[in-house]
Amino acid sequence: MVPLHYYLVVSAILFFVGLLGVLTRRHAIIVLIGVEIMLNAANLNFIAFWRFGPNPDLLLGQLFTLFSIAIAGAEAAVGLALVIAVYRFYKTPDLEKMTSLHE
Amino acid sequence: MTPINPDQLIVQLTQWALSFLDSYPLVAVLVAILLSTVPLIAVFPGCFAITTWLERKGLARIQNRIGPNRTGPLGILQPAADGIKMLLKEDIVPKTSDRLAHFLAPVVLMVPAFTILSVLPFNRNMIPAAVDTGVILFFALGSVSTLAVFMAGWSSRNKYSLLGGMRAIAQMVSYELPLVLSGVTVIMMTGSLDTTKIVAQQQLSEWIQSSNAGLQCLGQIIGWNVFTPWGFAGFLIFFVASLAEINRCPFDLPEADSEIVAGHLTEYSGFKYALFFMSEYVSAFAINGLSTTLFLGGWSGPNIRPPWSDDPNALLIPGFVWFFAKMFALMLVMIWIRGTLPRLRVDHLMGFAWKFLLPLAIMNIFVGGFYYYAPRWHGIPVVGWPIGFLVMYLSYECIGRLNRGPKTAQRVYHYAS
Amino acid sequence: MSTETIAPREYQIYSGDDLRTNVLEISMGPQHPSTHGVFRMDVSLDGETVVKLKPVFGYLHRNHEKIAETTSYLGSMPYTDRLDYFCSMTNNWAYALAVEKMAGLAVPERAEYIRVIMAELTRLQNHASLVGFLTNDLGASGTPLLYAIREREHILDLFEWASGARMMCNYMRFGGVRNDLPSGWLAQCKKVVDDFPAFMDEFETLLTGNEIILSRCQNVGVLPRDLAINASITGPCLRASGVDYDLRKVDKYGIYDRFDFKVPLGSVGDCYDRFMIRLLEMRESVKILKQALATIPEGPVNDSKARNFRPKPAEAYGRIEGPKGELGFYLVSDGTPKPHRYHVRPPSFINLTVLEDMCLGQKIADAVIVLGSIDIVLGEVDR
Amino acid sequence: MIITFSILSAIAVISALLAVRLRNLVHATLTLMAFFVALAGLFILLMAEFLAAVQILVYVGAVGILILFAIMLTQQVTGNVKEHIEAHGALWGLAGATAVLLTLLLPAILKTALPLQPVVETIDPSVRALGLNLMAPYTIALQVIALLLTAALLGAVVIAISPEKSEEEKKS
Amino acid sequence: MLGIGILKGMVVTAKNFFGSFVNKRLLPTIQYPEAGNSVTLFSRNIPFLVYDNDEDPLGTMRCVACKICEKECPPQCIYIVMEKDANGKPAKRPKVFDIDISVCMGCQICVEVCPFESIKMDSTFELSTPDRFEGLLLKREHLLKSNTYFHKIHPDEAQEVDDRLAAKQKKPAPTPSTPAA
Repeated sequence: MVPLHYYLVVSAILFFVGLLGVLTRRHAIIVLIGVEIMLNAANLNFIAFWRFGPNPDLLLGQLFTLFSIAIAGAEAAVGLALVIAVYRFYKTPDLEKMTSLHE
Repeated sequence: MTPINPDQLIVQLTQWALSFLDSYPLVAVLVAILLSTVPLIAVFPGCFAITTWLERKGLARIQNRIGPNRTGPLGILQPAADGIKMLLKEDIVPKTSDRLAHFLAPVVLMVPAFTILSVLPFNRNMIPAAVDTGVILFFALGSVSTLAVFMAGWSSRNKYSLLGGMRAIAQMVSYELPLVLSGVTVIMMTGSLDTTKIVAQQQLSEWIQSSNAGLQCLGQIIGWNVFTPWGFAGFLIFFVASLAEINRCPFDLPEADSEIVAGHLTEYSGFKYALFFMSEYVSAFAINGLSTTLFLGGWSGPNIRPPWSDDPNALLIPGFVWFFAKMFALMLVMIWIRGTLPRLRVDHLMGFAWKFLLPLAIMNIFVGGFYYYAPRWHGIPVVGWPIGFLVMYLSYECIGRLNRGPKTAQRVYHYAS
Repeated sequence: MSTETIAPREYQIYSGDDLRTNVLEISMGPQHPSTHGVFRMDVSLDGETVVKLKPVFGYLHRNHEKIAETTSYLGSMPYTDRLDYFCSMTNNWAYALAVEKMAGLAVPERAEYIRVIMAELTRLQNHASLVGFLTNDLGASGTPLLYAIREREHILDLFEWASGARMMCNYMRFGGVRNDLPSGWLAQCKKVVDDFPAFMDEFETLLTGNEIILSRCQNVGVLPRDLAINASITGPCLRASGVDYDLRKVDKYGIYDRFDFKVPLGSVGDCYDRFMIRLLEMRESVKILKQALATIPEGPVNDSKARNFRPKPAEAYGRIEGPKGELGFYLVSDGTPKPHRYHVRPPSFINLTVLEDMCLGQKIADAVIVLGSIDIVLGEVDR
Repeated sequence: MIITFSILSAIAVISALLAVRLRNLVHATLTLMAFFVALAGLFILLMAEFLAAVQILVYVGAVGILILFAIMLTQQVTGNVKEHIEAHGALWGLAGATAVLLTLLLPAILKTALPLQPVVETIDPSVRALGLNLMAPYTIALQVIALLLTAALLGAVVIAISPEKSEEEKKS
Repeated sequence: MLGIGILKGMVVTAKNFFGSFVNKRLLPTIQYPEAGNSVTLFSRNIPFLVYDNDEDPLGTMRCVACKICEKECPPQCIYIVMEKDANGKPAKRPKVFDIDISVCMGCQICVEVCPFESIKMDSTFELSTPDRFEGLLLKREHLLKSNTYFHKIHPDEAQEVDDRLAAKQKKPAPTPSTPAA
């Protein structure tokens, strides 16, 4: 059986990649993709701990991941709607140029 | 040697074959996997070939012509001829197309088309992947094909295929909801996502155990979900929504040849087109398989116990015969629909899904719930059955009337004086 | 979004700070499965709705009118078959009518009856195959079309029996028809006409009640009454918009005044009306055929002065109610055996001018059906 | 077991990296989908079948297509981004991310004593238990999630719809 | 009921599906090469020249090379050269009589205008030849076919023509030598 460390290392690397995407890229949608990757890395952690945890029949890890997937779906929908609305105003998806807060 | 029971012949053969490999477990696992997947890969393309022939002959006969009869007797070798033609055709890839996505699209469409077959129960214990969450896995992998259609449409970089791709996504996404919801009623009533349990629930076991043959036959059939109100309505919604999922006749917007040439398939030729063509038919079979499992009692059909065996569950005619018969019957109905109905326009298509099928499917869930708790007169749903049908018919009528609007009235034509 | 909000010529393209979707230019080109023959539509789409539509044709122009000026009057009769290759009999009749009007020839009684029978048979097979093509554009994979073609075969066999050719009949002559009907032809024609209503009932149950056709054809490509009159639309498209104008009743050419038949009129003028008007006109044609077949007299059929036909200098415009509309021939003769000026008034060419006005604001799928419902044949449009 | 694990995690990491680094947006989304499928594979390895199915259904079926639609609506269709893709402080970002990885995450994992073998060897991955749990102790959570999803649905539509179009629809 | 129209349409197609096995009228396809062809006794495709008795086709050819059909043919696809006998006097025989059947549209005007009933319409339609130019230019020899052949393909029309010729034979034209204009 694969020890727990391996799963945690993999999800850490995935989290790092997601963070990388968020911090280094300037395109709005890529930032959203980065956030999605980070969320999934967290899910992987939950499931890994649930599987190796003391009483898996309580299914806590699975429930938590289920809720987190639902929230991630909702977040993606609203995030993309925001991106489209902002793009319509600024004409470019480039986050660097979105500096002015007022209308 | 236990008595040869025709129903389980193949299962006993595989177990016998596997018994030789007990000494090296790894190879045994590999062989077990192969023994369950290779028949799928062999049988379903065969069904695809038969269906292309059936479709061309059936459509021809509907249109008062003969259909292919030059290749082999009655045109039986027509699928082989098509296959060879597809293989020999030059595979043209447009220069400006996105090479990688253009190449991957048929592959991404093939993968879900075949993997969803593994969830269908072909016989009593002949299910390629006995997964506990069978139905959800089916719907999940089914939704991956939407992505493949987009990739095909987007990557060939031509106006028609882009329009086709966009239409396909909008259609498949909006028809997934009625599909899943009508499946949900069945899951709710059987209480489990596992396809084998769903089929088992549709068989009245005490009748099958009984001695007289008539009861055994009836036992297999009476229990089907399609005879209950929520089952019948669910089956119709499921069938119509599955027509849209695989882009078949009244909903074949994406490859609407009269408007946007061949939709997302315009830039494909040769073997890639054959792959698209095959995966469309294989996913048609898969969705028909699921609708038989959910509503038409999977592999149970009029069947009696073989006289020489005492095992109560043994059956004379193997289960998968009935399973494939029902799948082909549904396929024939699809061909029949393709011969008759014209195509829907995009906004009607959307309106039909969101404003008609979805409310009907939700209504179906309520009717299912009511049916479950309706009082039964020692076992027979005397109250639930008629009221269920009445409620479903009323909701069908009023949702239909709500959507129709004033315009599609029958018109009366007067003549000049 | 009904068509009134978009004025025919002016169309907005979403611009300004709104979500600027670039307008998609599509040319549904000469090789397109749904344009009837070589005909191109330059459609600019905003999403799915048609914003601009420019019909482009002329791919099948064969210089018919100039050639007619260098061939004898009889010589251009076979060329009229190639105008609207679906209804060669009515084309011949229109040309013969114009020449007779110009030269003042009399037509024997039996020839008049034969002309009416042939014209009504052509109308039957033209309307049947048009409705078939329309459902083909709707996507019904050809089933109604093949039922229509199965019936059309019976009528084409009758044409072949009488004139020698199925589609290129070249059967009418100035002052009558080329040869009399062979024996047994009238009996077979009676049988075909008697079988036709059975086919029409089958056709109508298959199509008119169908909810999908109702929802796709109704209120699509609406042709308002006054626009139809101003754009001189003729034929079933005009009557579908509710204008009572049928040359068989207006001109009373040939012997149409002897038969009683009614002219169906539409109310809204959309695709569904044009589609239904043709089905009802088929029923009227069957009525005319029954009466004509019952009362056809015996007698001579033509006075063959066809060969060196030298009419006096005159000009004439003869027109008939073809299946597609008013088909007219304008002839100017200068005493020589060749016409000085020969012009054809093609109904489908003129009906095509309103295609853009009907398609603005509709979806791309509707533009195809509106084109199908106008019933154009490119041989006649390009001449 | 170890082989499948290493293959799946390799695919996951590579496709995540590609999803973030690729210039062409549509390619980025497609690799993102590959990442989601690889993750679903990992879930199956951890005996969480229902989660794997839900992951594919939600992410590959819906969120992926949503991102593709967003790309289609925000810029020209081919999807490749012309202007410079790196943000200004890209290097600082990289340094920050690696700092987080090396100082916080990895030492935390390697130092703490974690069980090498799962406590309970075999689990029967039945969905029934999950359903009962959702209904019994977590019913309120379920209702809240349902409410949240509908709110998100409506919110997304309201934000995304273009102001002109809504007036124009009211007018005609 | 909402779906009734669609169901009725389905019933019609079902009737046609099963009808095509039973009712001949619902399966009109003629398997062309095996089950003969659908040429009726009245179809006309390309012209041919008629001669009376078989021994001497060139001698008893009805055509006198008066070139009326060459003038009247709308697409001008007939080419005739009058035969000159020994001392230069025009013999009433066409030395060259070509019809370019790739141009001919089978309109039967030449048959109408021919005063000598010498050119009639044939109903063969298997005319394809390997070579597009010479192959489709039928010379006089290819065009000549006997009257008996004419009787075989168009019996009643051939009978009419023979009656007319016989009538003309009985009352010889006032100037027997010059052919009727």
